[in-house]
Amino acid sequence: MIQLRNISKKFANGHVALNNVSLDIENGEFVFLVGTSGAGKSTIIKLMMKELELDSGMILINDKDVTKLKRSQVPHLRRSMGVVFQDFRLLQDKTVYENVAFAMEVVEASQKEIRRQVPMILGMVGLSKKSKQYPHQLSGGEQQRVSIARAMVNGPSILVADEPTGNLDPEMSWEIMKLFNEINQRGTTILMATHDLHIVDRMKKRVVEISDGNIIRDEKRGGYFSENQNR
Amino acid sequence: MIQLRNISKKFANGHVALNNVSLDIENGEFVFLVGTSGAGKSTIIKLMMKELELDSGMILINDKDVTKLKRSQVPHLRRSMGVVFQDFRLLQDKTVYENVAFAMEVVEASQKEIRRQVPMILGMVGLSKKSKQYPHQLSGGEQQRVSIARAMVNGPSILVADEPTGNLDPEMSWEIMKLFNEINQRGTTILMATHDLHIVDRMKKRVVEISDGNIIRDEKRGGYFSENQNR
Amino acid sequence: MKIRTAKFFVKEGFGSLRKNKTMSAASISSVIAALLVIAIFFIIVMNVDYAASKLESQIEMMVYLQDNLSETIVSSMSKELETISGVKDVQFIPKAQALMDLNEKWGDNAYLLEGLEGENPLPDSFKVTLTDPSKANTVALAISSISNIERVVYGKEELEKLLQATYILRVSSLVIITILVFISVFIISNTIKLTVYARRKEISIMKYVGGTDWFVRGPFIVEGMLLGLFGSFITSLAVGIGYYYSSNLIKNQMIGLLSVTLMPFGELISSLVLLLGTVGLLIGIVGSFLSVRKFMKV
Amino acid sequence: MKIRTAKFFVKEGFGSLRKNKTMSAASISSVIAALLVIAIFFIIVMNVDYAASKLESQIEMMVYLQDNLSETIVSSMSKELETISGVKDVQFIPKAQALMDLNEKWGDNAYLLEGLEGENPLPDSFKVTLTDPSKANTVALAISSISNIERVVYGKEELEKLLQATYILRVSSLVIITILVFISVFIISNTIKLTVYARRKEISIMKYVGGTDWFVRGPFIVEGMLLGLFGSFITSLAVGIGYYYSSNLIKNQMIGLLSVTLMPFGELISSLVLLLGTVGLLIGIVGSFLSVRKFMKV
Ligand SMILES: Nc1ncnc2c1ncn2[C@@H]1O[C@H](COP(=O)(O)OP(=O)(O)OP(=O)(O)O)[C@@H](O)[C@H]1O
Ligand SMILES: Nc1ncnc2c1ncn2[C@@H]1O[C@H](COP(=O)(O)OP(=O)(O)OP(=O)(O)O)[C@@H](O)[C@H]1O
Ligand SMILES: [Mg+2]
Ligand SMILES: [Mg+2]
Repeated sequence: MIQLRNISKKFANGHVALNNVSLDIENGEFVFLVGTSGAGKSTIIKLMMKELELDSGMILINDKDVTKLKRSQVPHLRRSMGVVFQDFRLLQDKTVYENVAFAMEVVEASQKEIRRQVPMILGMVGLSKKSKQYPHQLSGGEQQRVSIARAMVNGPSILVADEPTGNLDPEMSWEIMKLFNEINQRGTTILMATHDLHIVDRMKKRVVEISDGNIIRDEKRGGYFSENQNR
Repeated sequence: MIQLRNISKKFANGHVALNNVSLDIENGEFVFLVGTSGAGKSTIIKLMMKELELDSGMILINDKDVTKLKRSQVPHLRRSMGVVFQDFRLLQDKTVYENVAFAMEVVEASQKEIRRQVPMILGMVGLSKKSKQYPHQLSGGEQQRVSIARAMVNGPSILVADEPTGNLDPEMSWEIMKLFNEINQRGTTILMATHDLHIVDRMKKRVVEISDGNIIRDEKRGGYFSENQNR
Repeated sequence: MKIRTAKFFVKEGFGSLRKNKTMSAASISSVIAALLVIAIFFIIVMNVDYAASKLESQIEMMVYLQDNLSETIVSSMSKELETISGVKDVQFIPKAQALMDLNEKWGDNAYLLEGLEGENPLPDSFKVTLTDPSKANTVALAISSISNIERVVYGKEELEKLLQATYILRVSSLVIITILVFISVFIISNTIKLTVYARRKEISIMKYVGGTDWFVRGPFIVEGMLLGLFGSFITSLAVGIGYYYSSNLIKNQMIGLLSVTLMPFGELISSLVLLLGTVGLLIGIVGSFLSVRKFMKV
Repeated sequence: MKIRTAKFFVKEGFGSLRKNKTMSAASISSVIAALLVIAIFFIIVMNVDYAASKLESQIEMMVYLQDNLSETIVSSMSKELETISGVKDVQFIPKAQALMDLNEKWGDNAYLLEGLEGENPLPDSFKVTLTDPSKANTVALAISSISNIERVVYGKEELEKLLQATYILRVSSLVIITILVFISVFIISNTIKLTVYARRKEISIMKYVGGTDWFVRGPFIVEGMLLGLFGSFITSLAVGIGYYYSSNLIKNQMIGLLSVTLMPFGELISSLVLLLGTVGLLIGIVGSFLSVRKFMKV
């Protein structure tokens, strides 16, 4: 369960990225976060994983107050969520396999589990053949899928994906969405920031729209554009 | 004018990214390059700007054989094309303004020109307010627009854009496409690799589809998917 | 920490050295260079100390005896002298021998002694060498209290000068080596800082995917350890071999002409290896630890 | 190259030092540390040389005269001696003075001279000091050829020992300072390599947007230059001040006890600054040039 309670974030340069935002996401929900470029989507995600510090308000994840976490507890918070980063954040001196395996090493999974789990998840994102390549040897979309694989490999209870299909072709994007849908059906809460109107319109999930740091729409089974919007 | 004549590229690890590809783009054309993730789109672009070396075949840009260029002539080739990189490639220790200005410093433009041109182009991509920010202070889409601004600032005769709207919302994407259309109308040749089926379908330009290193479609006023494709 | 995590650290530490070849080469060679500075100066200091000790050990004390003592008395005096603490060696010099020595020593001016040949005015004496020249005073006092002794003579002023000179040498070389060790430590830790800096992004990524501080730090510490170990190993080897050959060379070349000898290889090498190893390993570990910390606050 | 491009290089060079604070601090302080090693050793070498020269200049030659020469002859001989090349100073010592000196010198053993007091067996003499002790032989020969001279005496063996000792000192300190300069050069260029390495991605981006090799290299070279200049300036300042005070301190403390004096500040500082400046600047520029080249082949 994710609860944002009146959160605000002003950056050091004075820019107000989030302005008193509140949002509740139940366990097992699938939520799209949409909004123009620079609206504040990534900022919400970064606040949730404590990459950024909140100015005011409260974030509860699985009923734990994120702002009150001690430094030593932050890793546990991050392990409880799988995050697909907008900028991928792959380790450049590790292969595809090692990058995904790293997320399992972090939780001190056994070698056996790693050897079983990693190839399976790489297969799911269509990268079986690329497992020995380094990130710089991959296409943009392939790198993005490594990031997706890494976020899912530990079977987190919350999956947060920031623009996970921006470098994928429509068919591959749809494959990934089917994957997300599947793990969502098995109970994973999903929050996905996206610009892909096709996907949003087709999935018919809850849509939260943010604009200039404010939530301006929250629809149960919404599309990318609000219904009363004129295009 | 861009001419690819039977070009092939096999990477050091044995992967064949391009297989005997030929493509002619006239001056002033607007061409979309589409294809699944890993098809070879970025590889074509990297070969054109000599980031990668060709295995066989020939690339002529404005009737100059790219493969025969001496090391000292490569910068001139690169200056004749503006490139929007899929991974942005912004200088992290320069501000937005400085990043765009850098492309003009490189051609030893005068301070006066730089001071006139850079703010104008930043305005065109909607980043006037961000000119003093560093890349790490920008959202994903904002970074992408800096890369677009930098590619356009010198008014190159060829604009090559690799997935330039992957991190932009549909409206912003459309703004950018209008910009591209405008400079195309003023004579700039444009080659754009993209996954955005909306844009491709709406623009009705020439579409070249590549699959597994082979050109499988080349339509004058095509859509993202070929007409005989079943979806 | 599970054993397999420790294994992971070691694997990663080695892997990172292997994968970032340019950087590893640059940093290891900087570590070697810095340790080399320590090693060179350490060798100088040890040899200065060695030479000073050798000089000091040449200090001798002349004990002049009263005239006409019987052999038994002389030999019992000799034994008595040897029991005095601080005395290393006692050698009896009969007056005839003393005159001959003087003759030889004065060389060109020896003709001054010609008139003396009939009646030797020199007394019998003991030549006493000392274990610790700085205690010459006490030893001289103790010797004076023995009966049948005319006078105890030693170059008090010269000894003091020598002791002061060796003291200054020792202190200043110690000061300089301390400074140089600090400088080297500084260079090595800066080198490590730069290699870590070049990978600050990787560190933050590891934290972002849920690595604890210790988990992220582990491989870097192993890497720092390896850097220090390799560095001190190679430096020790190079300096050891160099010293071994040059000390042999100098021993063979100079013999007879001037008594320049370097400190024996065996006496020096173990402390050198210990010094380099400790410095290398310690800074490797501590340096990595501190440098990584800076980039982990994400 | 347009002037404004040169300006751009300078602006960028400064900017990059300012923007990458962690890295600049680490690399400048490494440069300082490495230069400090050179400086310390340079000071030691200069002082060893200074002390050796001082020792050598104390070498003197005794010229013993035949008996009963008139004052005019003696003074004309003195003039003649002074014309010989290699002679620095000539001092006449009458026989009476010579005996007094001997008396004083022998100290405890002076009683041996007691019998001689009536008839002084010592000759008149000149004490000759030399400009270059290594030419003692030639000077001695030249002096011998002057009439009315009995003998020319100098500690030939001692002189040779001394010359050899100072020679060995000089050569070995030169060898060591050469090694240390190399080591420092190596450390500094490695440091620069690491800072460039940390920005290899930026370098490639500059090339990808159309920068020529020289355009990309310019700011780095300026930066390397600044690094070298800052480093050698700070090192010179620190060492200069340190040396100034410690040489004063040592001069005041030790006077009378032992003649330990450091080389005067003024004689040393200019060559030190020159050395550090050259090393710092040169490696800064060349090091940047070479390090950047590696990442420009894109
Ligand atoms: N470190 C920072 N310092 C200052 N401003 C920042 C910083 N990070 C982000 N911002 C600003 O905050 C705003 C929101 O950024 P955010 O990354 O959340 O946008 P977004 O909704 O993810 O956009 P996009 O779709 O382009 O990724 C942007 O205008 C951005 O410029
Ligand atoms: N340096 C490399 N070494 C080995 N293989 C590479 C290298 N660079 C790219 N490849 C492979 O070549 C293929 C084509 O890559 P390219 O980047 O051209 O794809 P793309 O069409 O741009 O894909 P995307 O839409 O995902 O960006 C991919 O399968 C990729 O893994
Ligand atoms: Mg974002
Ligand atoms: Mg691509």
